[in-house]
Amino acid sequence: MNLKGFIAARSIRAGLLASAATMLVGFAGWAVSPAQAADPIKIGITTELATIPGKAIANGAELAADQINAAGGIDGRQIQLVIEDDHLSSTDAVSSFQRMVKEDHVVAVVGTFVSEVGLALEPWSARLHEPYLITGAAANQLSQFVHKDYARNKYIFHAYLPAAFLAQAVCDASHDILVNQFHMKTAVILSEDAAWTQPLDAGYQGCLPKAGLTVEKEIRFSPDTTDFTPIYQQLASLNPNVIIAGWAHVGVQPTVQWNTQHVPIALAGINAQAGSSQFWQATNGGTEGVITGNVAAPGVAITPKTLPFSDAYQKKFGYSPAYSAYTTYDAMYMLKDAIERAKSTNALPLVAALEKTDMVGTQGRLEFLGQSSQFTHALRYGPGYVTGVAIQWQSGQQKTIWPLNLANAKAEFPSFVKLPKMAAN
Amino acid sequence: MLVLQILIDGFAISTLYALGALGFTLIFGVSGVLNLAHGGLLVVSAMIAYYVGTRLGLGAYIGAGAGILAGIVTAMATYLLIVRPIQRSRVIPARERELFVLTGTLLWGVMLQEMLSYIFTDTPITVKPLLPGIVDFLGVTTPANEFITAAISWVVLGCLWLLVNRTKMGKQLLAASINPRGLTLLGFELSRIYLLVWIIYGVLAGIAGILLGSFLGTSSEFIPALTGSAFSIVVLGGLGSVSGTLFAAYVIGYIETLTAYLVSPSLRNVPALVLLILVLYIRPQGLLGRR
Amino acid sequence: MNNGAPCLEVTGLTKRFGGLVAVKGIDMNLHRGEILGLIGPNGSGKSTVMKLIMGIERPNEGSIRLNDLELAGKPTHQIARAGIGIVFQHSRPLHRQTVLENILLGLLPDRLTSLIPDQTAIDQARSIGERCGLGDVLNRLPASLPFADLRRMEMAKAIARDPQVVLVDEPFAGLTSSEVKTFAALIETFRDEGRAVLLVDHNVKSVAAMVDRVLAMYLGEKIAEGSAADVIADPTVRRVYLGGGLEVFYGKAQALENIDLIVHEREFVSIVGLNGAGKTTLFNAISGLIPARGSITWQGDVRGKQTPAAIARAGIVQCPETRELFGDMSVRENLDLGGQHQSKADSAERLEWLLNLFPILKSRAGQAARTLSGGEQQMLAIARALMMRPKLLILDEPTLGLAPVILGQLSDALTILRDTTDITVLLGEQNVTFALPHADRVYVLEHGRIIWQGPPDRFADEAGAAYL
Amino acid sequence: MKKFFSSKPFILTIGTLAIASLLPFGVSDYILGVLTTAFYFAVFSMSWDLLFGYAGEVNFGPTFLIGLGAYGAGMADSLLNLPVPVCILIGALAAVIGGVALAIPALRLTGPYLGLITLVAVLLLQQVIVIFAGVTGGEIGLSMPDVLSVNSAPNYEYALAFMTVSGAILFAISRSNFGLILQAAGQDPIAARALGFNITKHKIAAFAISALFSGLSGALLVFYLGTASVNAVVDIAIGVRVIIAAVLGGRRTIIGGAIGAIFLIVAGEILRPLGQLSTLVVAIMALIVIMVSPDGLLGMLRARRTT
Repeated sequence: MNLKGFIAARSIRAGLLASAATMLVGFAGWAVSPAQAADPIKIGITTELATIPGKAIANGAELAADQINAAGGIDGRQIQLVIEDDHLSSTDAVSSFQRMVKEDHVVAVVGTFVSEVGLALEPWSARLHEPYLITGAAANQLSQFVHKDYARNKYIFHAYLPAAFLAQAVCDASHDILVNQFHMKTAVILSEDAAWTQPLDAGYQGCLPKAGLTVEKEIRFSPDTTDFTPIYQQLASLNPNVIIAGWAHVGVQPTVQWNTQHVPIALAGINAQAGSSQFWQATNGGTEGVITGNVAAPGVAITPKTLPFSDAYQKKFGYSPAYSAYTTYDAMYMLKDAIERAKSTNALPLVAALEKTDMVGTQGRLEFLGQSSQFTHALRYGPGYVTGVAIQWQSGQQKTIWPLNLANAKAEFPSFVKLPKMAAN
Repeated sequence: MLVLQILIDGFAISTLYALGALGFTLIFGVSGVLNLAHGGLLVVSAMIAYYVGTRLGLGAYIGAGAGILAGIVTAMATYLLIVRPIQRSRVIPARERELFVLTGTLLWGVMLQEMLSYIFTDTPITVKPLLPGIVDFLGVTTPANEFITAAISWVVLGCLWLLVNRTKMGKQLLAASINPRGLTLLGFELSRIYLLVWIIYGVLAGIAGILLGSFLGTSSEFIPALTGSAFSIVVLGGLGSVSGTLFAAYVIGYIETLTAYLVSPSLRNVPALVLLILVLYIRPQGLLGRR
Repeated sequence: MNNGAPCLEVTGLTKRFGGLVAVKGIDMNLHRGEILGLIGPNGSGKSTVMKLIMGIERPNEGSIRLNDLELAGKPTHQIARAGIGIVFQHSRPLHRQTVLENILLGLLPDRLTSLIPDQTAIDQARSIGERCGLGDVLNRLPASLPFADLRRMEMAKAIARDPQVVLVDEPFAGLTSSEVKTFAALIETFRDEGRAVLLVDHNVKSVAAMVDRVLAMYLGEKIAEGSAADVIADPTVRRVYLGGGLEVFYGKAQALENIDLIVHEREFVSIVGLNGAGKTTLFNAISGLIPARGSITWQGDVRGKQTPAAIARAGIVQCPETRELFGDMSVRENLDLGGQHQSKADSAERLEWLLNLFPILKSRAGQAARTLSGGEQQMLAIARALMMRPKLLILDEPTLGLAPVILGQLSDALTILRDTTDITVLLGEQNVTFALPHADRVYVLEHGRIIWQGPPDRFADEAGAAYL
Repeated sequence: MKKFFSSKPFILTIGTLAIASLLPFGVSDYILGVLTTAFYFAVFSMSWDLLFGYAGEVNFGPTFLIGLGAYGAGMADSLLNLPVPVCILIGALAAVIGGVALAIPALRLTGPYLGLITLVAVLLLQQVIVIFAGVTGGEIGLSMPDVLSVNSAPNYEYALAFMTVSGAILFAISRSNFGLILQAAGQDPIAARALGFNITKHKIAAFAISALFSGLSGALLVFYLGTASVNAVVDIAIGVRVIIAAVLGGRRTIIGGAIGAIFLIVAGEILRPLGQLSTLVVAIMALIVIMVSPDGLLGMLRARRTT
C-alpha cells in the first residue's frame, strides 16, 4: 500500500509543512484503522451544529447515550456516538453519511432538521441498507418516499411528524383556543415559500375551515424576505382575526416586525424558531403573545418521561431543549428498544423491530405508521399518540396552552392585537 | 393610503440600503478596494451590539457603542491583515493585486462568517431598537424605530458630507480619491489617509450594521447576501460615486417595495436583479457613474 | 518611387468624440516600398488616425481603401487579415510562452478548429524571429528579455502575416541611441521588402533620416506634407513646435545610466532633453516615487529610505509634467491642500503672495481645477507646489502644450521667483528657448545619459545642433 | 510534443493518476467517497480556470453553469425518466446554452461589471428554482430516481476517469492554437484583434467549453449524490469554493484547479475533527497560501524545482 508515501511526498513538496503533518496523521489514520471489532454500538448523528435545532439534535443524542450507558448500555454494550456537522450542506451530509456507514460502521444514523438534507440522505440510506431516523425535518416527501417504494426504502424512519400532521395539530389547537375561547372566525395563512410549507398550507386549507376559521387568503413569501412591512400592511387591510404561520427559515424578523409595527392580528401556527428558549432574547421580547406549535414545552408533563428529560437536559447544557432534542432523544431510545428486541444490530432485523415500536417517549406514545399510510414510517399523530403542544410566549416564558389537559396558562394577547368582541354568553 | 405606505416603507428600507452600501463605495472611491468581506463588517457590529445590549443587558445605547467599536476593529483588521499585505506584497504582480484583494477579502468574509457562527450560532437575532413603540403618521402606523433609523442614517450621511467638504481631513480624502499621486507630491502620506478611510468605513459599517440588525435582524448567514446587495447597489449607482450609491439604493429599495406591495412578496428580489442586468448591459458605468 | 497607384488610400477621414473633432478630413496615400512619417504634437490626432486605419476606432466619415478594398468601419480582425499590421508602443506579450510562441501567435489561423500549429508555421515564425534579430532568444520567456528585444518581438508579430502596410507607433521611444540605429535598419528592411510603412511619432527629427515623406498634423488637421526637410522648414510646423507641445508618456521602460547631478543652493539648473530622454524618470527618482540605485545627498546628508511624502515635506517638491491636479476640486482647495502642513496664518500669507504672483488664479479661485485652461492649470500646479514652501522646486516640462502668450507669463513668474526668494529650482525642459534664459547651469540628457553640461551661453555652440 | 510526453511533470501526473486508479484496491470506501466529490470539484475549477486564467473573464458565478447542468440533468431524470446518459447530455446542453448567454454580456463588460452580471445570474437561477418549486423541488431539492452506482469503487473510478479526460481535454485546449489566441485576447484584446483574430468568436467558444465541462460535472455530481439541491450545486458559497480552489492551486495552469479542489476538500475532511472550525482553518490556510505564493500550490512546486 503506497498511499501514505504518495500523499506525504506531495504535501511536503507543496511546502505546507504544518498542514502536511496534519494530513499525514489524518491519512495514516484513515489508511490503517481497520474496521474494529465493534464492541460498542456506534450510532451516527448528522446535524448542523451552528444552528439551535441542529445543536439540539446532538445534545439530545448525547444525553440519551449518557443515560443509556450509565444504565448499563444496550445488552451490556456501550453506545458510542459519531457526531458529524454537515454545515447545512447536502453534499457534506452525503459524504459524512457515507463516512459514518463505511468507515465507522454505525448501526444507524439519526438526525437533521433540514428537509433538503434529509431528502438527499434518504436514497443513500436505501442504497447502503442503513437504518436512518430523521428527527427534525418535516416535509411530507420524507415519509412519502418510503411509501413510494417500500421494499427499497424501508430503512428510513421519519421519527417526527410530517407537515400534514403538523397542520392538523395547528387546526386542532386553533379550534380549541382561538375559536372556542376567543371567538375568532377568520384567518390568513402566511407561509414562507418553501417545499415543506406546500403540504402544510394544503393541510391548513383543508382543516382550518373545519376548525371554524374561514381562510381569507393564503400568502406565500420568499424565505429570504427581510422586510415584512408590505405583507403586514396588506394583512391589516384584510383584517382577519389571526395569522396562521408556516415559518422555519424565517422567524425572528417577521416576529419582531409583527411586534414593532403593532400588527393588530394574533400570530399563531408554526413558528419553528419560537420553539427555542433563546427566542425571547433573539427578538428582544418581540415574541410576547406569539403562539406556535411545538413537540413539548417546559414544565409540561406530556408523559412521565417529559419532565425528567427536560430537567436533565437543562442541567447538562444550561438551557432548555428545542423540539429536535425531544425527537432525537426519543429516537435514541427507540433504537435501543429495537436493538434489544431484534437481538441484532443488522439492518433488516433492526428495521423490522423498529416497525414494531410501541413505547412511551417524551413526546407521547410512539408508533410508526405502516406501509398502507402514505406517510409510511412517520410517527402516528393523534390523541393518545403524539400531538405536540401549542405554546405561547408570555412575559419571557413559554407557556403551554394546548392540549387543554396539559395547559399551564390561558392564552392572552398583547394589547395591540384586536380581538373579536366577545359574544355575550 | 397605499401610496403613503409604499412611500414610507420604501424610504426606510432604501435609507438602510444606502447607509449599508456607503462605506463600500467610499472605500472603493478612495483606495480602489472592493471589499468582499463587507457583509462581515455589518454583521460583526450587529452581533456585538446584540451581545452587549441584550445578552449582557447593558441596554441599546451601550450596545450600539460597542457595535460601532467592533465595526472599527473589524475594518482595521480587514485592512491591516488582508488588504495592505496584499497591496504591499512583493510576490504578487502589480496588475493582479486587484484580483488578490478580491480573493483575499472573499476568504476573510468566509472566516468572519465561520467565526460568528461558531460563537453566536446561525440563528438570526435582532438588535435592541433604540426607540421602541409605534408612531401614527397620517394614518399609517409605523414603528418609531423606522423613523429613528431613517433619521440616524441621514444624520450620518450629513456628517459624512460635512467631514468631506468642510474639514482639512475631508479635503485630503477627496484629493486622494481624485489623484493619489498628486497628494503624495504635496507631502501627505497615503498610507495614513487609507488608514483613516478604513476607520471611517468601520464607523459607517458599524452604524449600518446595527440599524439593519434592529430593523431586519441579523445572522452570520446574512453575510454573503449583504455583501451582494451592497455590491449591486454600488455598481448600479456607478462604482465609487457616493451620490450614485444613494440614488441606486432608493431605486432598488422602492422597486422592491413596489413589487412586494403590488405584485407579490415572494417575487420581491426579482425585478431589481433584472434591472441590474439591464443597466449593466445598457450603461455599464452605472446610473450616475462617470468614466 | 511613388510610381503606380497607392496601396493604402485614405480620403476625408473624420472622427468625432462627442463634440470634439479628433480627426478632420484627413487625406493620405501610402505606396508600396515607402516610409511615411505621420507626426504631430500631443492631441493632434495622429494616434487616432492610426487607430481608425486599424479599425480600433470607427470613423464617422471618409474612406480607407487598401488596394481598392474598402476597410472603413470593418472590425479590426478583418482589417488585419486584409493586410495591415500594427506595432503597438505598449503591448502585453504572453508571458508564459516563449518568444517563438509569441511570434507564432501572429501566424495562427482564425479558426476554432485548428488545434496544433503546423510545422511550416513554426519554421516561418523562427525565420521571422531571426530576421528581426531575435535568433538567440527564441526560446526564452518575454519577461527575461531587455526592452529592446520586446519591441523586436512586437515587430516580428506585426509582420508575421506578411502585411502590405505596417503601422508603427513611436518606434524609438525608450531606446538607447545604438538601439535606435538597428531599429531604423530593421524598419528600412520592411520598406525594402516592398511594404508600405507608416511611422507615427512626435517630431520630425527622430524619423527624418529614414522617411520618404512626412505628413504633419495639428488639432486633427493636416498642416504640411512633403519631404522631411520641407516639413521642418514649413512655417506652420515651426509655429506649432516652438509652442512646445510634445507628448508625454509615462511608465515606459526607460533607464537612466550613471547620472551625476549637482544642484547648489539658490541655483537654477535646467535639464534639457527630448521627450523620452529620461528627465521625468530622473525627477521621479529624486522624489522617491520610483526606486533607483545610487545615492542622493540632500543638505549634506545621504538620504535614507523615505516615503515620497516625507521627501516632499522635507522640502523637495516636484511639479510634475502631468500636473496631478485635483480636477474636481476648486483652485482654492487645491492650493489649501498644499498649505495644510503649515499654520493657518503662514498658509494664508503664502496664499496671498501666490495670488499676487499668479493674479489669474485669484479670479478663478472657486472654479474646479479641470475647467481651467492648460496654461492656468500649469500655473495652479506651480502655485500649489510653491504653497509647500519648497527648498528645491522641481519643474518638469512646465511649458508642455502651452500657447506662447502663456509662456511669457510663466517666464515672468519664474523671474520674480528667482529675484524675490531663496528658492532653488531644477527645471526639466525640451523647449530650449524657455529653459536657457533662467538657467545658471544646463545639463543635456539624451537616452538616459548626460551628454553635456555647462553654462547656458555655451549651449548654442556646443550642444544646440541637435535641438534647433 | 515528444518532449512534452517525456517531461517530468507529465510522467509525474501519469504516475499519480495510475496510483489513484488503484486506490479502490487499498483504501476504505470513505476515502473514495471524499475523493469522488473532490474530483468533480476539480473539473469545476479547471473549467473556471479556462475562462478566467486564459480568456481573462471574471466569472464570479461558476455555479450558474454548474447548476444548469445539474438541474438540467436532474429534472430530465426525475420528470421525464430518461436514461442516465441522455439526462447528462441534456444537463450539459443546458449549461452550454447558459454559457453562451453569459458570453454575450462578457463581450461588452469587463472586470467588476462582468463579475456582478455573473453573480446576478446565479441569484436569478436560485430564484427561478425556488419560484418553480413544483418542477425543481425548490429549496428542498430534487430527489433523483437514478444514480450512477451505489458502490464507492465504481463511483470513484467514474469520477477519476471523467476528471482525467476533462483535464486532458481542457489542458490540451489551453495549449492549443485556440488557447494561445484566447490568452492573447485575455491579455490585450485590441492587440489580439490587430493580429487578425476574431476574439468574439473565441470568447464565446471559451464560455461554451467551460460551460460544457462545468455542466457535465454538475450533472455527474447530482447522479453521484442522488439529489440536486441549491446548496449543493447553485449556492454562491459553492462558487466561492470553486474560485478559491482554482486560485489556490495556481491560475492559468488548468491542472492547478484540480490540485486546489482536491486539496480543499481533502483538507476539509482531515480537519473534520475540528468540527465547525474546519472551514475556518481551511480558509486561513488558503489565504496564507495565496499571499505567500500567488501562483498557488503549483507555483510553489515550480519554485522549488527551479531554485
